[in-house]
Amino acid sequence: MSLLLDVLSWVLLLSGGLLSIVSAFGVLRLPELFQRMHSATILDTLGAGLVLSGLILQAGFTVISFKLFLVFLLLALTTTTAAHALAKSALADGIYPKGIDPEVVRAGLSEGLPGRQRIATDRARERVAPPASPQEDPPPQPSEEGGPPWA
Amino acid sequence: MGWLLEWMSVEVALLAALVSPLAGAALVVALGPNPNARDGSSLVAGVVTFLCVLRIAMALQAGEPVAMELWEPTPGLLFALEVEPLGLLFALVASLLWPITTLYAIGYMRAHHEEHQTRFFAFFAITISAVLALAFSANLASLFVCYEAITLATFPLVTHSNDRTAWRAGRVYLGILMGTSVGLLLFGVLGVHALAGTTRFTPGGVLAGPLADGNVSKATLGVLLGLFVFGAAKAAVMPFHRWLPNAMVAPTPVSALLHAVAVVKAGVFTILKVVVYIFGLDLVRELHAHTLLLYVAGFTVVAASVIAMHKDNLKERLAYSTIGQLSYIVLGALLVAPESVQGAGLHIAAHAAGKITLFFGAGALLVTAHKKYVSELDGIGRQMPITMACFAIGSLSIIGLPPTGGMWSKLLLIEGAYHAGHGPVVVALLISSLLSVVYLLSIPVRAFLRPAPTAQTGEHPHHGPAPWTCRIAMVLTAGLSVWLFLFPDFLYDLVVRMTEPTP
Amino acid sequence: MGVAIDIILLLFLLSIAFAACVTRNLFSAAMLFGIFSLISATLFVVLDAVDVAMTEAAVGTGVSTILILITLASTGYRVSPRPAGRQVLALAVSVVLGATMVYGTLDMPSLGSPDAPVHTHPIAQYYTEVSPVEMGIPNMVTPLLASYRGYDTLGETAVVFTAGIGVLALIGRRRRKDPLPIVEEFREGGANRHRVLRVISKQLIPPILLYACYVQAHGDFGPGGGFQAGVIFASGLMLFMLLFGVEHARRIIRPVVLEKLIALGLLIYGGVGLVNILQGGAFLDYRTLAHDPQHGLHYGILTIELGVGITVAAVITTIIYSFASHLRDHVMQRTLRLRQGADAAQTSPESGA
Amino acid sequence: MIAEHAIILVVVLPLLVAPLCVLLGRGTLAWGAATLAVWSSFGLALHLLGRVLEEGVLRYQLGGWAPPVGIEYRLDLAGALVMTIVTAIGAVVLPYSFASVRREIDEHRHAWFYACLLLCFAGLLGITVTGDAFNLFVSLEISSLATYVLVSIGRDRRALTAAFRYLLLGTVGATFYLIGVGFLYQMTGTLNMEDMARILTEARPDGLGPVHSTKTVRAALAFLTVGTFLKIALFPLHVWLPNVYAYAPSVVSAFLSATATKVAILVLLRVFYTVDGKATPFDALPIADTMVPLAIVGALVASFVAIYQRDVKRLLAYSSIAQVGYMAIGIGLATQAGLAASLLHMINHAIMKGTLFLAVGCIVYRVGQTRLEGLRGVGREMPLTSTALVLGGLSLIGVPLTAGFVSKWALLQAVLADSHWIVAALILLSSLLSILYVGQVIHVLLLRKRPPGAAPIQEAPLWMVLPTLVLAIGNLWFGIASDQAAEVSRQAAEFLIREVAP
Repeated sequence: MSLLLDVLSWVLLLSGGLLSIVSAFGVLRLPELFQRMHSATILDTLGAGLVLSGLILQAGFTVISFKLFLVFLLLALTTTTAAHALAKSALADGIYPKGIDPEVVRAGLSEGLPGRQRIATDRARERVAPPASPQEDPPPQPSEEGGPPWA
Repeated sequence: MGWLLEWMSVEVALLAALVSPLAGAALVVALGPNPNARDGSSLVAGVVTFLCVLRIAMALQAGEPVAMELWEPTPGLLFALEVEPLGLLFALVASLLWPITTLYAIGYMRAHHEEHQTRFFAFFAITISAVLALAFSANLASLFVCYEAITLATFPLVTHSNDRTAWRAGRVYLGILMGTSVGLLLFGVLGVHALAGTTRFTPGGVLAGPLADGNVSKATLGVLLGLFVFGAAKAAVMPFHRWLPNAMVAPTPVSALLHAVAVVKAGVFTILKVVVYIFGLDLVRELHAHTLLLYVAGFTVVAASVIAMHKDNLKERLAYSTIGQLSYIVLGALLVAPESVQGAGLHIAAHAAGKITLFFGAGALLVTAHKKYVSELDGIGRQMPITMACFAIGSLSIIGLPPTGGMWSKLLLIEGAYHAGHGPVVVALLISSLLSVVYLLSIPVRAFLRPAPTAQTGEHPHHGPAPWTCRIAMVLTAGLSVWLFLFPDFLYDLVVRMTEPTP
Repeated sequence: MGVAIDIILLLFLLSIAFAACVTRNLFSAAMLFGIFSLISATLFVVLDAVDVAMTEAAVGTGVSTILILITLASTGYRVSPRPAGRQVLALAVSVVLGATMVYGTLDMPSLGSPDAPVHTHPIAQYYTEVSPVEMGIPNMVTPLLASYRGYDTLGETAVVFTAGIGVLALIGRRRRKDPLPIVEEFREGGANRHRVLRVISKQLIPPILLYACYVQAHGDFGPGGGFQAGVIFASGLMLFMLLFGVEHARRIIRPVVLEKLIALGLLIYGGVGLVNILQGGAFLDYRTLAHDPQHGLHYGILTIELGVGITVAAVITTIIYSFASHLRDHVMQRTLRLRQGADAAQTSPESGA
Repeated sequence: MIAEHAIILVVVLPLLVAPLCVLLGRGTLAWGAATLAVWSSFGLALHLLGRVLEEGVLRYQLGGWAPPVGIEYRLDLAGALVMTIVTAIGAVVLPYSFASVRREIDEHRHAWFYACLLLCFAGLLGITVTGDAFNLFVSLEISSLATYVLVSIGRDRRALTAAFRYLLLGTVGATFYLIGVGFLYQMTGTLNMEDMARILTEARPDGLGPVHSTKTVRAALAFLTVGTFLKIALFPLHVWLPNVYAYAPSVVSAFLSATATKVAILVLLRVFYTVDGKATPFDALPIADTMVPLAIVGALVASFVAIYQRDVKRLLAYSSIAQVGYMAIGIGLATQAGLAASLLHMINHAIMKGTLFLAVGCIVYRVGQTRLEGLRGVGREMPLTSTALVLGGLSLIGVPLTAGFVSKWALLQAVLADSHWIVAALILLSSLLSILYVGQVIHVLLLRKRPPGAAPIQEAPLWMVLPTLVLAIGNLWFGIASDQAAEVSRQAAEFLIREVAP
């Protein structure tokens, strides 16, 4: 039994480690943001999950396992949320996944957003296709570089 | 005078001589609202001070050592007093002339309707206290402190009239005197302390030892001597003489006592003390630098006389005359012959009596006849005979003719120069005397012998004689000049003792 | 193995520092600083200084990164290159500095050497052997920090206090009688548009605060204590502020209360010392607090840790509030200004901002 | 009980009244509390000075732990001297601050201001009294941090950049100090200064000569020295100082100029004599050879620059750099006379710079600015203030019968005793320059006429003028009756030097 658990846990640990290495390569090698994020989030959730499960098996039914489980829970919650936020701000900044028509994304984004966000997307649109004549743009650009969300 | 001996001990007298002018100043401030009481107290303080100095003089005659240590803020900066003949001579002159000048000032200031008379008399008294402390200083360090105190205390007097010229003069005054004293004199004082380990005035000097030990070269000592001669800019050796003509904007009593007697003499006194008691006559004689400095002083003598001839403003003419006469004393010190040093000491007294008379005369002319310029004085002697007579006596004293004390001192100086083998200096002294005949004696001659201007050019309005206090003061100082001619023995004894090694 | 980890971490630190120097984008630099702190914290853990690591992680990675970002938001992210002459001077100074430090390490005992003076000095022995018996506290760091060198800790608390007061004095808002008109979009804060973020993060705040209380109380037995607890507590509040906006956060804990808490914490600490004097002991001699000296020590340490915790938490929260409010006013005024300009230029208010 | 604990109460009282000020919240109440605290510190400091003179070094074990396990407070004469300076200046400045702060600082910041003033005060005192190298750093941080706030709390926007620059350089200085202490800790295993000094002279465990000859200790000393040089604003590390003193509120300028650099110099003395004393740092490192030339060049350059300043406070700030140079010369001589002269000049400079900045503060109160051309003739209408200004200025020049003269005299003597003729000449040259810049201020204030149509000016309020005059009279008092101060500084120097002698 213990041998079986041991083998299982090592399999989990090794596969988690392997996955981590692969996704690290992915982050380095993949061409654009969303693909890199894809690679990184796999590391965050699946990679970490595998390693943690392996460790839980190693620890057995103890308080340590419980703590490890909590860590897993925390990771699962925070990394996904962080990835979500990252992707969303990338879109808001006018960076779109390759091969997807920007207009579709924009249309989806603009709907139901409060005014300020809409302004930001409008600006992003302008940046993709700059207006014909440079207007007398006010020097300090509000919220262009992603004004602080908490303000 | 025996009561004076019994009445106070010499230590008390020494302190009282310094404190009573300060007390006088305090009284003056306290009694400010009542002019008569105020001026009276100033006068009384002057008399008391003189009596104290007299008491000290009697003690010194009797051979009592008069010395006192006050306090030592940092090691090497010892405030101490010690009376020796030269200092006593200086103190006697200053303290005797102070009450006389006060008497004169009372008349002058009131006649001139000066403002801030309380301030004037208070700072006057403070200056006198500092001068006496300087005269009695036992070492160079405390002498330096007093020297600076004099500069600061006279500053409000120079700027008394509080107008633009006065302040400009004040700036020059403070700039030159402070600059040279901090930059040169202080360095010299510290140098002496570093070389000799002490700054105490010692008969025979303190620097011969380090030279013999090989701690210091003659060239360095020469530089040191130069630091003192130029650093004591109160002696007005060219090129640091400009403050003195500028200071003439002060009220005449200030010019009379301070810028003819007390302050300027503090400068030459410093040089004399340094030459006699720090370097020692024998050492100075060996330094090559002293010849060089001698020529600077000699040049000052002649140049100042020449400039004085061209000045129409009476007080400025007197100021340049003072510059010349001060350099006589510096010359006397640097000639390092015993006679010349004695002559220099004596000249402090003789020039004081003569020059103060001249300034009194100039002041009297100003307040009574409102004349500032020599060219306006034709025939004025008939209206102000006493003033102009005293002026004539003062002139004789400065020139060095009998029957005045100036004759003795100048004789000694020339004798010393001759003995020391400095022919050019003798010539310079003679030329300067001749020039002074021209620029000084011409004034009473003009006043008495030339006719008064005619009606077209503007008759002298009838203004009468000078205020009576002024006249008394003038007669006293002119009398002093004559007295110095008749009875120079007492002062001569003092200056002789200075150059003789004490047993 | 340990050495390899050390070397790898140090290499990381070096390259991150270099990158932070080179980059022209201040946003990246800020992020790099955060990573730098995180790796430092890891390094501290490797060096068995867990208490320090905790503080470093919370302050370096969390609080200060946020502060830098807030600052950048009101200044801009780009940096213009400096004149080359100055860089040469700075480089020269750095080289001399580095050379001196390397020179200094030449005669230094090697890391962890048991012969090092740090270990052979009698006080090291005292701290490791006498102290646990004397104090009855298993975590060696806590008595050192709170009792043997408790006065230093009082000083450090005073430093934190000063920092808080300083920020208040410099950018703390006057309690205005006429507040700025609030732009409509700012009323709800930014969180409405990030529903996922908001929902998830909200769940995290109570555990964080709970954990802070645990760290505060647990200092005697494990890594932790007032500094760490205060920082963690403040991070929780900071998260709340990030999610719901500073206006909302200011309504939950009023700045005035925070200001008084800052002072209260330091007073608690110093008050313990004064009580000790009144009880007849030396300043900060907790043994006078109870009949049994060991009990006294425990009471004393707990109380002063509480004081430290209060001051640290309040100061960090105050700093973040102040910065955020400052930025908020800044952005709002700018928006208002721009909008007025746009209104004047165009009829449609929608297209201008 | 108070006598027993005086040595700690003197620091802790202001330190704890600072949060109290924040709790009280109102400016007036905070001022009252701060004044009480500072005055009681002053009383305690005088008491301590008396006891140190009688009994020698005072010790106090914090937390009841015997050093080197715990932190030790250890007050020697040099510390007591600086402590008395700091508390005395504080006691003078606080009554003054009431009116001045109301004029110069926004009302809602008053409580914070007094809290920071007390923290700075407590930090400076902590440095004077501590016997622990790390505790010194903590105190240094408290005072520095509070200083940055104090400087920038006024309404002058320029103070912000000045304070920021000071913050950068001050932090570098403090970090250098910390690195130095860290190195020393590596080599000694202790933080107690006396313990350090003892171990530094012992043989190394590996048998390679004494500990103080190691490269680590040398590097540590270099770091400590340079870090402290930054704090005392020794040329060329002085760049932070002029703007800080120029743009800070008047009270802060006066307090800092009179105390902060003095305490930093004490840190230098602690490094040179208390920590590394027995190993005589002057032999190990070329300290004298670098310090004296730097100091003298600093004195000259700063005096020269001061002449061209058009702002009174900046002018005084540059003069402070020059004066710090004088003190550094005395220390760099590494003789007892030089050290005593430095300590004496520390006292006197505190008094004169305090006077000058307070007097300028009075003028700022009425005129609202410090540019020279705006101050024409102002002195005539503020007679008491200008009296104080003139007295302080004369003292700064070093005119006899003022405090400045006595210490300059002592310094020159110490310099000449080692026959550094050129140094002495250069010091005098710098004094001459000081005549120029002080004269310039006095000239503008007193001799120039007010521009036509300028509004009439009153004398500053009594509560500002009185403290200023008290310090101004101090200039005279310490110039005429300076034997006590000189004696104390001589003894303090003797004590520090004796620590060096085995």
